[in-house]
Amino acid sequence: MSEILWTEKYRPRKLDEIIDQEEVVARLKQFVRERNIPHLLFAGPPGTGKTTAALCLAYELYGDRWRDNVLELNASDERGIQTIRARVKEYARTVALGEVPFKLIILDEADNMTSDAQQALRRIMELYTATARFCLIANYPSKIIEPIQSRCAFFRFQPLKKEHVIERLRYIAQQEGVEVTEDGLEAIWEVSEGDMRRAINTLQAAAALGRVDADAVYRVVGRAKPKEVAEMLALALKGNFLEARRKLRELMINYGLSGVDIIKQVHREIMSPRSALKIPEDVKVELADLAGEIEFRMVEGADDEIQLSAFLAKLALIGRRLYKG
Amino acid sequence: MSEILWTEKYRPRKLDEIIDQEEVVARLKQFVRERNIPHLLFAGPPGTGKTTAALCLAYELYGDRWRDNVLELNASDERGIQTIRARVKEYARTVALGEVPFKLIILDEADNMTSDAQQALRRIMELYTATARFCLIANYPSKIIEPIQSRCAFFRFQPLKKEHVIERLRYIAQQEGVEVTEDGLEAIWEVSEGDMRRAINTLQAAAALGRVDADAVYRVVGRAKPKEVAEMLALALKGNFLEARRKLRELMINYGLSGVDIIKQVHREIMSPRSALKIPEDVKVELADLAGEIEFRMVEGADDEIQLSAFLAKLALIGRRLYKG
Amino acid sequence: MSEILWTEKYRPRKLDEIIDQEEVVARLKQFVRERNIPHLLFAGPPGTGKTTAALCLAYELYGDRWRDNVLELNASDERGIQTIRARVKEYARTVALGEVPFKLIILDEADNMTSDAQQALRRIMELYTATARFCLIANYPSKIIEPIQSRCAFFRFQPLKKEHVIERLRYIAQQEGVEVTEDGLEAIWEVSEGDMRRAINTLQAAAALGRVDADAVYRVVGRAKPKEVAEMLALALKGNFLEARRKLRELMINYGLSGVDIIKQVHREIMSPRSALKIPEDVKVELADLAGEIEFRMVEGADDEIQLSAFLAKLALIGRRLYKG
Amino acid sequence: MSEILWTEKYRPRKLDEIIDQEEVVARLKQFVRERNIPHLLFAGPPGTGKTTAALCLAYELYGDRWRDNVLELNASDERGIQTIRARVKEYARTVALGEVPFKLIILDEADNMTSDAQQALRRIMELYTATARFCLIANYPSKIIEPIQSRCAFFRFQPLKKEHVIERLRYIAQQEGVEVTEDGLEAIWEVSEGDMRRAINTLQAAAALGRVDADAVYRVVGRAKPKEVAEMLALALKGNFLEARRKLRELMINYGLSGVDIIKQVHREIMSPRSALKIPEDVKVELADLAGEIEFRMVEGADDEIQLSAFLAKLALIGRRLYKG
Amino acid sequence: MSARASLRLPWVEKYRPRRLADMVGNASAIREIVAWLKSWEKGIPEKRALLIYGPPGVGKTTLVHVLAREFGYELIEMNASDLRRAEDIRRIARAADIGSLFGSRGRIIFFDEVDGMSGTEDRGGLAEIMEVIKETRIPIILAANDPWDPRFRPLRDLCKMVRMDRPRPSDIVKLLRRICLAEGIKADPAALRVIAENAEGDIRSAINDLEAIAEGRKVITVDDVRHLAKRNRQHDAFATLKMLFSARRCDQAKAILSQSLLDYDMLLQWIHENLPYQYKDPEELAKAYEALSKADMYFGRIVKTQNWGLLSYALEMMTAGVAMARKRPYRFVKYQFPQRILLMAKTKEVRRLREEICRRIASKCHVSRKCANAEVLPFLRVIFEGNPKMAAGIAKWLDLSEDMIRFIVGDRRKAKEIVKYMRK
Repeated sequence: MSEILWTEKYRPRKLDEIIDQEEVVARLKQFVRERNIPHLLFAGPPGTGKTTAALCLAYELYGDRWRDNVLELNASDERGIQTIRARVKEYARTVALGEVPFKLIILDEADNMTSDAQQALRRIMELYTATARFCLIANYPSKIIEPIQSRCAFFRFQPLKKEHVIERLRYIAQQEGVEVTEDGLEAIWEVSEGDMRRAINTLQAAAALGRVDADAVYRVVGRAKPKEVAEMLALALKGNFLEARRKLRELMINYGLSGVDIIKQVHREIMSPRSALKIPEDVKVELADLAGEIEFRMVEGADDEIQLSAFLAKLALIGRRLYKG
Repeated sequence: MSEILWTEKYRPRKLDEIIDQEEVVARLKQFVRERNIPHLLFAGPPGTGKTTAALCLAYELYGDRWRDNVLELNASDERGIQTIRARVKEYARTVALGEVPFKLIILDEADNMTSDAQQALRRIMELYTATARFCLIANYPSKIIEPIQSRCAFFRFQPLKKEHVIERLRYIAQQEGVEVTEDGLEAIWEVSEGDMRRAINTLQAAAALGRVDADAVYRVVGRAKPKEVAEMLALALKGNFLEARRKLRELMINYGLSGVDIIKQVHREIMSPRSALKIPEDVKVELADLAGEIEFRMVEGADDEIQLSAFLAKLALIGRRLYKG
Repeated sequence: MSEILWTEKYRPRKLDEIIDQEEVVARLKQFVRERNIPHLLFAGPPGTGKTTAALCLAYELYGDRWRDNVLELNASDERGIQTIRARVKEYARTVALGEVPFKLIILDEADNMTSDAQQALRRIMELYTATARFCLIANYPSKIIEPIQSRCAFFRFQPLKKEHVIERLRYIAQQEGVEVTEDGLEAIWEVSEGDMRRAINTLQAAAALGRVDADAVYRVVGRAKPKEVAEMLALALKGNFLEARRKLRELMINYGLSGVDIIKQVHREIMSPRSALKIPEDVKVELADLAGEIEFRMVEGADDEIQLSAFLAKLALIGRRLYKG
Repeated sequence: MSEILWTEKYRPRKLDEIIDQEEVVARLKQFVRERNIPHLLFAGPPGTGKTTAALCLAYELYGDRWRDNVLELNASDERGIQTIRARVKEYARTVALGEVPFKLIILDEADNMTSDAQQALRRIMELYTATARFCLIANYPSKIIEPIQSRCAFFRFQPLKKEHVIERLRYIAQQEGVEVTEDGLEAIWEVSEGDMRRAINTLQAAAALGRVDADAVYRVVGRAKPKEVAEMLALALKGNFLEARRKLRELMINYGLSGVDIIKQVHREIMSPRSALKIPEDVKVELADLAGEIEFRMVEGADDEIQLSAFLAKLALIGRRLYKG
Repeated sequence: MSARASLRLPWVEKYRPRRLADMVGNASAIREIVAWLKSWEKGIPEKRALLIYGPPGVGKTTLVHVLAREFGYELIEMNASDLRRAEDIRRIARAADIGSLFGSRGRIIFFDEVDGMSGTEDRGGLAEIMEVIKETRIPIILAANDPWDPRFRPLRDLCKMVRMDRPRPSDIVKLLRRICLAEGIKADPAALRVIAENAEGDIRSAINDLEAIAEGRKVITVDDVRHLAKRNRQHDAFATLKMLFSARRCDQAKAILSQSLLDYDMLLQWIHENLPYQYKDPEELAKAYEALSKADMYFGRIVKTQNWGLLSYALEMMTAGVAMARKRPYRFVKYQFPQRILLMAKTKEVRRLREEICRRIASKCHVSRKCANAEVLPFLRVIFEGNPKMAAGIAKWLDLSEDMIRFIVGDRRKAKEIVKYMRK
């Protein structure tokens, strides 16, 4: 077994190697042949090959000089449009190297930008259109503002087909000399929800533990998510607020989870039929509703910890009604 | 199939070709005969022919020289009133060419201007009244300040009739050699909500995929099929929360829909008289109430998945009361 | 009908012609007699004659030379205090022409200045007090900082009386040869809310369509007829949710109304003592609460249709409780 | 009545004239006697005499030469890090004129300085201690960085006593020949919240209207009389919603109040321990939260009237629960 | 120094220590620093720079001056009052002749208040300081209050770090007594104790307070220090919370805002921390947290809209809202310092490690750092715990340090094993 992350090792290097996006690939290859591309907008579910396609396009356009001609940015990492502007400005100042007369700027998670920031981005795109092309990547194209959409050639990435994902996993397992069972592959498909990156990561983690069967897969998934969420909820429901809050802090500080991350996991835990919490159905609904309310408050508010603590306090109240009433 | 935008290719060139706006057209033709027009204010829903009417007026007034005599501006594109002032100033300085003694300035989306900017616009209109006429185009005339309204002749554009839109679509499809099905045309009408531009754009986009049927239409506009949305709601109402949420995810992932997209479709489905869901009217009332709350939260930036899950959870509760109670 | 704005054409030229502000006028005439005025602060609702009074004062003080001695500025027009300082400086440098030893600087919308700008203004007022008097005009005197208030003589303008506004409108209509109906005048009063400028503008805009009746008035201000709004509300309250929603769409499309327009009208209808809806007061309370919530959501960018549906849904729920419970 | 600002005209010139800060004054006089002061930090609410004390200290230390030895920088002066490093450092370095061997640098509103600028200041305070002493003035001392706090002798200014403020106002009124009533003085105390500068400014502004009674005071600060606001609230709480709304419109029109003005006053009235309303304490919190929500909505651009109606409606609902439930 | 001038000098200057023996407290830190400075006599030590850090007023700057005097160095100082751009740093370094083999002996460069370097005005200064440290052949000393800002991380790696702590009140009392003696003042020891306690280990503020009180007096009693304004935050917080939680009316609860020295953020944290200690009843607790949640929403809206008019609502919900949640009689509890703040300080290093790991994953895997944390790191953890050999490969590929590996596996022994594989 090789010892780098398999998602990278097996990331396609050529457009032709991309799975399940025939139409997208055909159009992109046309661009490569013409040595000219418009601005691009890649949309589709996570793990369907959007970033890979952007990179492959870059390899095929620029060949060995791709590093000199491609700038990769991630909208959720860059602090605001100012930084993006500055980096693009600096980058686009110099002339493209090689035969292709423009550089490529890949902007991942573009749908995470506010609409104000997108307006600014649109102006940036206009400004550097002579020397650079943008490839915007988004999960939800409807969150990209109209004026940007209309400036871009639009590519929709399809969800991957089960058989192709499994085929790919089997190929990787074989290359790496890993033993996988059918139910192991099924389980990976199940937990990865069509996301190829998650599927390969799961495969690798399971393989690290030995044979990849369904058990191993569920074990990996169980270990990969913090168990503190369920513990926190149980403590709060039992009325032990202080301990619950301590768990909350652990999750936020030690795991680096944001308030929204935590609420998502809380939601999952509450609604899961496999949850150890044994909450009656109507209380589940109440909790889900509460979680929705608190999440909204976090968006409006300033301090996630306070909002989540308020949530736990409400839980304690519900717990009392539930267990003592 | 031609490459240019069909909305442009099939845009009427003569006032007489405009659909469904008899009264407006009659008044405009009167102006053409008199070779004199006041300032104009065109109001009405999107895609009812406002811009087209302005352009047709220009063709008929100026004939071949229309390009020399018409300035088209878009209030939400131009950066603020300063730019508009500058462009109008430069433009209105030179004398109109040809027999008509004034130029025409078409200002689209005028209701997007702040009222301060409109005040400034009013002064510009006064200043250049000798050499130029303005044609303001707006969706919401109530957002145009009164001093401007009182200077303009007012034209209200009516929503288009379904049969006329479909007839037009069928004509275009035939010209372009595109196969369309009846349910495809129905679906286009459904999603375009009386907006001709949107209808034609949808037709063209769907045609790019091949045969235009309902499936193709929903695919290109990035909407789930109403049937699938109904399925999700039915699952939730039957109390099957987990399945409903799985369906929700599928919709979000497969169609790349954001939360607000989904809730809009849910709303549409609830309200549709043709919905496959047989929901009693009083339950519809509750769902509409809920949808409003959830949509607001998501608009404020709350997390799509959490909020929609909370929505489905509530649905499950309502369903239980409904079917078991 | 003349081309210029009627608000200008029929603006009083003499203090004595000003309507409904007897006390203010009496004090101002005293100043004219004495040929000396302090700094002035005119406050009161829009369209009650503040600017008119300032101009009349100027005519009576300076007679034919008023143009040489009066500088009119608009605080929200001029770009910041720098411009004001520059213009005032240049203007106040030269000596007043004629018998009155000072010039008059009228500063409209002074309450729109930031408090920093007002601080600067205060210093300007001190500096040029020998050669110039300021007349500040404001809707909200509380937004004028105290140090300025303490330097000014304060004049409060009263809201105009209905009969006087209507009388004036009738006079103008007669002069312009416009046919107006009683219900047209009522409607103008209704929509202009005591603002004379708005009333006259509405008259002029409606006159452009022909005869001025209630219909024409509501059309030009982009409002639905109160009766139709009441109908929609009645339907919803009777539990006929889907019908109410159909009516809503009709209103939005036919009148080109935005969601906020609609909710404003709904609010007006609920509160109107003349409403055809016989809603008990305790229900009015609930509706008012709701209208506030819904209006806010739409202001924040939520979808008009979904939110108004939610509003009607709530109405139906209230109605159910009311009439069936 | 004189033209200049009374706050300046009646500002104490000697430490002994300062009101209500005996402890501070005693220690400062001690410094004057010794002709030696440490670095000073004056903290306390606005209008309690901090700046006055700093200036008096300067007069008494330097006598006629105070102008040569004092550098006063306040919030409107540039006090960024450059100024501190250049201008302040330069000033501190040069030798003092006269008997006192150091200069005094007064930094008003020092809590508004950036922390960069404060950092630059800390070592200057030490290095040039032989030639300069600093007096920092702050409303919120916690915004002064700790290393500077630790370099200063700390003086906390107490809120002024009602009787002393009123006594002072009466003295000024007498000097200026202004007629004031008892309720006028009470009203000034009420609106100025212990801030002497504000109290004197209000007196001067009200005096410009003639006799200073409660009416005049509330008029110039653009507030309704608390009694009237309380009346409106009482009406709403008693369930008399329409009457309350009538009162509201009256207040807005008569006093020229904006929606935010009103809600702020309502808020003040609700929370006032002296209010005639007798609202239970826990309900006060609920009402304050409501007021905050409504103010937020109006600030975001929602309609004043609709939102204030919604507020009164909520009040009526709460009142119903409270008094009938 | 002329008699007239020295008379005018504030006591903090007048009694600033001249010799090591005069220093108050921090004996072991001083020993460590002296040892480092002496090691220069034997050649260039491994760490060419010393970073002294600690709270204000504990004597960092003073110590450096005393050392220079005691060991006969010329001190070249730069502090926050100087422009400290890259070129300014370079100029000083050149003036000090840092690279010279012989002529430079006898100089120290002292960069004081390093954490006060301005991001905009002093552009490039920090990077240049690090360059200077790498090249220097003479001792460089830096001082800072808070060296834990992430931007100082590379600097910390270059420096020997020594912490100076707040001296105990008894040490400060000793110093104050010495000053009183020198000034001919009779002071009640209890009064000095109050001053010392109040200063919370800040020697400079203790001396300042003493001087302000002693001005014109020859005798100091406990009565005289009664009005000493409190800088003391901790005690203030306890009193503030007691007032808040025992309030029975809204205005009483709101009154704490004008009486507490805590700023609003801090006060919010104190209240948040202590709610569950004060309110044991779930109903009271939930109600109080509801109010706090509302307060936080107002704070959020203020930040987003910059509308400070909403502040009063935020403060009211945080005070009156919390206080009115109480249904039972007030009872005394021991209030806690906000644990979250301690926790954040304690976990600074851990959080930095996590961030750095995510940064490396992000750049190798073409994902955002957030995605790296949520989607990749959990799988890495499973791999690192279960398969040291594969872990070693990945660690090498991602260029992870040993601490990072330890952070991921959360186990020292397993980390060692992975490192062993890496060396193979």
